[in-house]
Amino acid sequence: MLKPLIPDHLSLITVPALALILVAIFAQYLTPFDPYAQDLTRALTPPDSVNLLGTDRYGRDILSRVIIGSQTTILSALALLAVISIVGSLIGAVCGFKGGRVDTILMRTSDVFLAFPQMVFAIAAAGALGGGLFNAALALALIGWTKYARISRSLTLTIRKMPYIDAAKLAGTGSAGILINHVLPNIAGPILVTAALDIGTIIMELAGLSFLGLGAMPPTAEWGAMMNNGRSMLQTAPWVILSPGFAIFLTVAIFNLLGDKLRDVIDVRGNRN
Amino acid sequence: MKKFLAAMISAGILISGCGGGNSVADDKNTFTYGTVAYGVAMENAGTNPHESYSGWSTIRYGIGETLFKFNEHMELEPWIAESFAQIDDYTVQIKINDAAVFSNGKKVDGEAVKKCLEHLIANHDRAPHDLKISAITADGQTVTITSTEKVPALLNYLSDPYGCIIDIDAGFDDKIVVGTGPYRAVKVTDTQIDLVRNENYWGAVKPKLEKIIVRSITDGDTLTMAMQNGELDAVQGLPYSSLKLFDNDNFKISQVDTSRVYQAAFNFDTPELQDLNVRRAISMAIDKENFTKVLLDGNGTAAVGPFPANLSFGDNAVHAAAYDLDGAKNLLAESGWIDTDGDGYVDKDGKNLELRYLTYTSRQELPLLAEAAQANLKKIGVKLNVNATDNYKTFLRDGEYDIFSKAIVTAPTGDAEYYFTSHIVSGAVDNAGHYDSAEISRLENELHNTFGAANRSALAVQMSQQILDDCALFYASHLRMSFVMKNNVVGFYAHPSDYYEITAELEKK
Amino acid sequence: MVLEVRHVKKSFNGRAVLDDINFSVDSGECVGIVGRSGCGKSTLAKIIARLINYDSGEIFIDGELQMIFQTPEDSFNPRKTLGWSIAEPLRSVKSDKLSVVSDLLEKVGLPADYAKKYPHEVSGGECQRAAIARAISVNPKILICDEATSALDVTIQAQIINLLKKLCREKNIACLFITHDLNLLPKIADRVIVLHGGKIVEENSTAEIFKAPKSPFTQELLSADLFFQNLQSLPIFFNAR
Amino acid sequence: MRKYILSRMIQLVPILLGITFLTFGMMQFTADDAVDKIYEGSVSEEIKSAKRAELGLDKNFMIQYGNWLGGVITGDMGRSFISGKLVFETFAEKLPATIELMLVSILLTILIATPAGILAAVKQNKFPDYLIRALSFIGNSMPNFFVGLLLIYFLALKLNLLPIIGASVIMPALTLTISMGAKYTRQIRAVVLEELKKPYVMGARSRGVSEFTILTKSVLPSILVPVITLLALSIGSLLGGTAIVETIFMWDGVGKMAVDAILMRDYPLIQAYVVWMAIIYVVINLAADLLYRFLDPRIRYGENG
Amino acid sequence: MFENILSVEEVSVAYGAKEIVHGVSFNLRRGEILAIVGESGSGKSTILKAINGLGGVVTDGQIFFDGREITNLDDNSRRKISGESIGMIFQNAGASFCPVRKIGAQIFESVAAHKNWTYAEFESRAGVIMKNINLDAKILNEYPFKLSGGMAQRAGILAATILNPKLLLADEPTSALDTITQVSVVKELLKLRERQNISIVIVTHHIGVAAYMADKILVLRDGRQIEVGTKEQIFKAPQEIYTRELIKAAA
Repeated sequence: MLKPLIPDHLSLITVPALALILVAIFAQYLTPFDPYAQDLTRALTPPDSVNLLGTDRYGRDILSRVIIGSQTTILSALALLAVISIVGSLIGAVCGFKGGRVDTILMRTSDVFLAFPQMVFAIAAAGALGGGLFNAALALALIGWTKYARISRSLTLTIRKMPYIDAAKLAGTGSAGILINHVLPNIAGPILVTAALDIGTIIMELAGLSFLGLGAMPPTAEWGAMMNNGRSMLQTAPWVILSPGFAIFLTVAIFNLLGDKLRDVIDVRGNRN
Repeated sequence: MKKFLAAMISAGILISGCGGGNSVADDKNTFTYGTVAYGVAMENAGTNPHESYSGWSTIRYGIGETLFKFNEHMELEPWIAESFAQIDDYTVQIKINDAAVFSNGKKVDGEAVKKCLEHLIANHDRAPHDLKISAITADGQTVTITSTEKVPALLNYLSDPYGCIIDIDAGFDDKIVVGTGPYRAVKVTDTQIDLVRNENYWGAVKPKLEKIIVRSITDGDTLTMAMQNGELDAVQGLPYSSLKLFDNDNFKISQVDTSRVYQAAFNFDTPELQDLNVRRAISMAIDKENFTKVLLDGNGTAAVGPFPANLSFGDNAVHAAAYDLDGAKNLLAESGWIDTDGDGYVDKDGKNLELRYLTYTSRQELPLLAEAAQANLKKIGVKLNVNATDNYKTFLRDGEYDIFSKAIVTAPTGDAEYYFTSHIVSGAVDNAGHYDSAEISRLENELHNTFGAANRSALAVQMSQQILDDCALFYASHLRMSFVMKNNVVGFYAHPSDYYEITAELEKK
Repeated sequence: MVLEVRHVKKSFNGRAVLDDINFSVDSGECVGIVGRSGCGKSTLAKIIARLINYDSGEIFIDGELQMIFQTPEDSFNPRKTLGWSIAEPLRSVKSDKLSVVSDLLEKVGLPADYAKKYPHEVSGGECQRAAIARAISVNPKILICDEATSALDVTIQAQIINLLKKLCREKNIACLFITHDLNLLPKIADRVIVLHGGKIVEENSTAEIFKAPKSPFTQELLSADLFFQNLQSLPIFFNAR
Repeated sequence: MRKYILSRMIQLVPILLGITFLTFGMMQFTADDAVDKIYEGSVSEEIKSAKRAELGLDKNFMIQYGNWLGGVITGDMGRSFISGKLVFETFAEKLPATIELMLVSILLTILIATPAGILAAVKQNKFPDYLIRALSFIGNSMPNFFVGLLLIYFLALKLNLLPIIGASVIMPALTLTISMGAKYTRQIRAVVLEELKKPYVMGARSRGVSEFTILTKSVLPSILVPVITLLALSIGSLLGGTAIVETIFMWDGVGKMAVDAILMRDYPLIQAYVVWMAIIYVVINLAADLLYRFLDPRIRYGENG
Repeated sequence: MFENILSVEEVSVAYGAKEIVHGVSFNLRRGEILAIVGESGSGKSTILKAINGLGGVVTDGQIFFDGREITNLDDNSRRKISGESIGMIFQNAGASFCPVRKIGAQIFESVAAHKNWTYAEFESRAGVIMKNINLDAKILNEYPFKLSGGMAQRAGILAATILNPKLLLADEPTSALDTITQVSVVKELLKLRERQNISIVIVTHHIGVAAYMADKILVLRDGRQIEVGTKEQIFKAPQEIYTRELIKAAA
């Protein structure tokens, strides 16, 4: 199924994106130093040949922390996204396909969640649930799924009217078969694009919550939390804050590019007529 | 459409008109002061001294004054009071300065002081326990205070900010009280106090500034940059890492060692911590020197016990186990805590030594200590789970902690007893570790009945040493406090008591 | 008789779309249904195929029914190969679907390797051929063509109509050919039903309809057709044929 | 139209009920006991239960919710655990600052992003387009707290252009504008490009109408509806963004209030913040919906008859 | 007065790097109607748009209008003749008007680009034309979406002809209409030619429409000119197999 989705010219941007994900997965093998080992004698060392990105106030190697932070930030964003996009899309697809009371109840519920500004709700939910990366992600997920439910529902409603669905019914395919063979494969593309475009936003939101002290807790190396901890050193030791800042920027930029590209590719295919 | 465009353009002009440029008023008569120490989180938002810690704000910002004040050696001097006489162990007679007037022009007489102290005892949460007053009588400029038991440190307690003398009849509307200080509050919010000169000020030195704005800026970085930017005339509570930014001719820094200490109490309800070896091992694993030197940027001294060395009962008189990782490991091993599964943490009966470390963030040094302790203890195989939350009281109440770390001024009144009664003796309000030592109880009882500084000092040393021997708490550092100000500011000094900030001497040249 | 429609009624939001429709189709017969857009033609097709419900009346179908749709590309799942879609109705055929599919493709004049292609990789005409292959795979007794050629270019239209005609004749499939284009009917339909405002206004053999239209609507439809007016007046045109 | 407004208002009721229920439930599920908070431990259980009865905290969940909902409507949302002040009062006191910040940000965004987006679309694949796209891409990939810190560093510290604390709305507004404007520029560009492809543009060209006239008289009014929709939607992220930006710049609005309240577990304040932000968001979206119904004749006169 | 109002000589048109029309030539005299017929993708609309500078680049050949070369004209010069000397109508006339503005304002706007008429002057002149093409004067105050297909097409004719152009380009003007409305629009175009002696190039895939109204027919396939000639030539003696197929398939 992915084969027609990832043509050759997409690879230019998939390379850095995949590289980022690989770095995130194998982060613990890539760090030059233990990202949590303090060495107060080397605290706030500017970037040099030992600590390529310098050290923080505890003398921890920032490069190592940025690398291990990719794991925290990227993998949790991807995991969160995977959960909300799959759950949301399935709910939406079932709503769109079944209609009736199931649809009404689920969609009214999502209306309520949608009525909350995402970050506002996340801030409050993270507050209510207590800090921690998992709770921050959960807070974002509580609202996040609605978007995918909406998209997949409206896609399903469109697909439901397509002649090939009629053809499948005439071919004797049952509801489940139609959902699995015809509806889901066709909403997968747009959902994938939406999700890809969302990665950057989710990373920024998770980092934002951590920055506010509502996400990852110290000493966890998480980019937002690292920036928060480094704030007072913006002037005296800018590398402490700039390194995770640019890590976020770069990651978000790469995933945004990937999303844009993916959208172009899928749109071009979709708009062939 | 045209109208829409016109509206957009005019709005644009409006914005660019009101923005831009530096809106710093370099007015010699207005003083803008940024502080991290004011606000709801510090429980001092307001100026009513009879409410929680608000008295600190009344005193610090020059609104009110106490009967006596501390000099830079933490010795008592008269302030509103002119003199005092200890009638017996239970009675003290205080003579009020005849010149003293409230900012509303009303004279401060014995009756006003009596009314104020009675209101204090009736309303404040800590004062009655400290003062133990049974009766107050007033006669002209004289006030006589009788206590239910011996209170050797009574005058010290009366010099606590809660003892600020205010005009009770003037009320407490809008969090504003009428005191006797050089400045008068005109607007008090949770984040800002606006002050104007007290034209009726009774002191010898008259206040020089027309207007003072005290702004609560709880974010150290904002504070730093606002100061650098010239938006503030002086600041309190800069992050240590920022201090070096002000080490130049444009600024002045006033520094003083305080009795503020960063301590951590072991919870004796935690089974693992009932073992002295474990407590001692943890105390020995904390690298206080580097914490002070690196994380506090040298703005303090590594602590031994609760009191700084400049006090007679301070660190020079006590001793504690030195930083020694191997020694700490041996102690743990002695008690059976050994890393058998190779996960880097010591374990016993298949359980890792894992402790909950509770602290809060409104004192910026505490999370630093927490993270440093976490890394330090990892070296001896103890796992610390840090919970740094400003909601720490809930966790304290629910007992959800094994170590509680806080910052505290141990000798605010220049006397040691307050610290022991509030934090150390069994059942004390702030005895977070539920430390219960018979020896401490005995010594405290003795201290309570002992008059005379030298004797009291000797007892305080014994008690401090007892705490250290029991490893009931560990003490990381004593803080050096710094005020940073523009170089045209004079008469603004950091005081070891941490009480006095804005005074009549303050001016801008 | 393979199809009989009796007193079928359908309304949407209180508006009658189909009002008392009665007709029948004999085995192997091709019936054209013509009308302007919005006259209920497509609704009728979907009702007969049981893709939507109707309000009242009865429909009898003898044997399998299949359908060809207006937009060829949309009648195939874009994420599946043509081969997969053609094989979809063949759930009874357990083995060797591949050869069945290539046989079907051959019948509609497509190379066997088209089974591996995706709908967007082939032209509209080829897609419609594949749709026909899918429709005939289950040997239906009746085939409904709902505007099956209107999205195609004229030259392709002719090819598809010829293919349909040939296959229906070969396999004795009855055909319900629904269109708004009167011109197509002489080429394929034996009989024509004219639908207007949800009602059948005229029903007759194709030749009769074109020779002597009875209802005013049929007459208007015929007179409005510029082809007929003009091309027939050009004798040259018939020479060209 | 009036009928439509009325029906939208009615549709709003279940949503508002849902919002309040969810907020109340979320806080109820985790919150500390308000009575414990009030007395801080030193009081006997009898007094506490009396206080609970007084506050209605001994009632079942639905009754408590009902009481609380009544409070939300009448503006009586209890007192802050920390400051003891009336919650609604505190919220109302801080709201204007947030609204000011938001309005200035939106205005700046419109003023910067609209012309930029249109310019990029008109000059598609020429230098101005590439430049604007590159800038908006960068802006879009930077979290607003990073933008805020960089702004402080460069504008306030290095160039000494703008004040940092309270005094000026410019820096916090600029921070919000950069991320919002970046997104918005991209969207405007896409909308205008889409619009320029519409047949009416070719129609006007074929009639000899100048490009400028086409752009100002036809394209601009046509994109008004999608632009308003986008703006209304971005209010959501703006409301969240203010919390971060207010915290960085010490802007004394409800966002900072909420973050402080969370750090101190001051649940009544958090509750008020969430509920009112959601209500404001819903109302803004409704207003936007009604506005574009009014602006777009196709909807105003009912396209389908 | 030149003999040919429009001459297209060996014209090739490209969109981006792709050449769509290859070497097409034809002439049109005053009052003549030329139909360009072909199947979808044959490039018939492309050539029409290239004449009016609405897309694509003429890579080869020349286009003359009223004796003047208009190949790849710059925007300003193009604007002067567009609407005034060359009018154009589209397949979906309703969509050729901005959906959120009233028809009258939009037509007046294009008039104002060329003439200094007041709105009243415009209204009275438009009124005359509207009477001729059976269009209610009220539609000037309507939004495009309120018009039926036939009405919209007439409004399109009004907008295209109000300045009395010499040439009218019609891009599939009847394809979106049902057969009965088609007839009326075709008849309006023929009446227009009679009244104003206007030349028309009409692009259509509908052989019947071409046969009904054109004097000349150009057959296009894959961007190449298959055949061009008078209607009689094309229908009586089509030279090319494709032309024959096309006519046969249409019948």
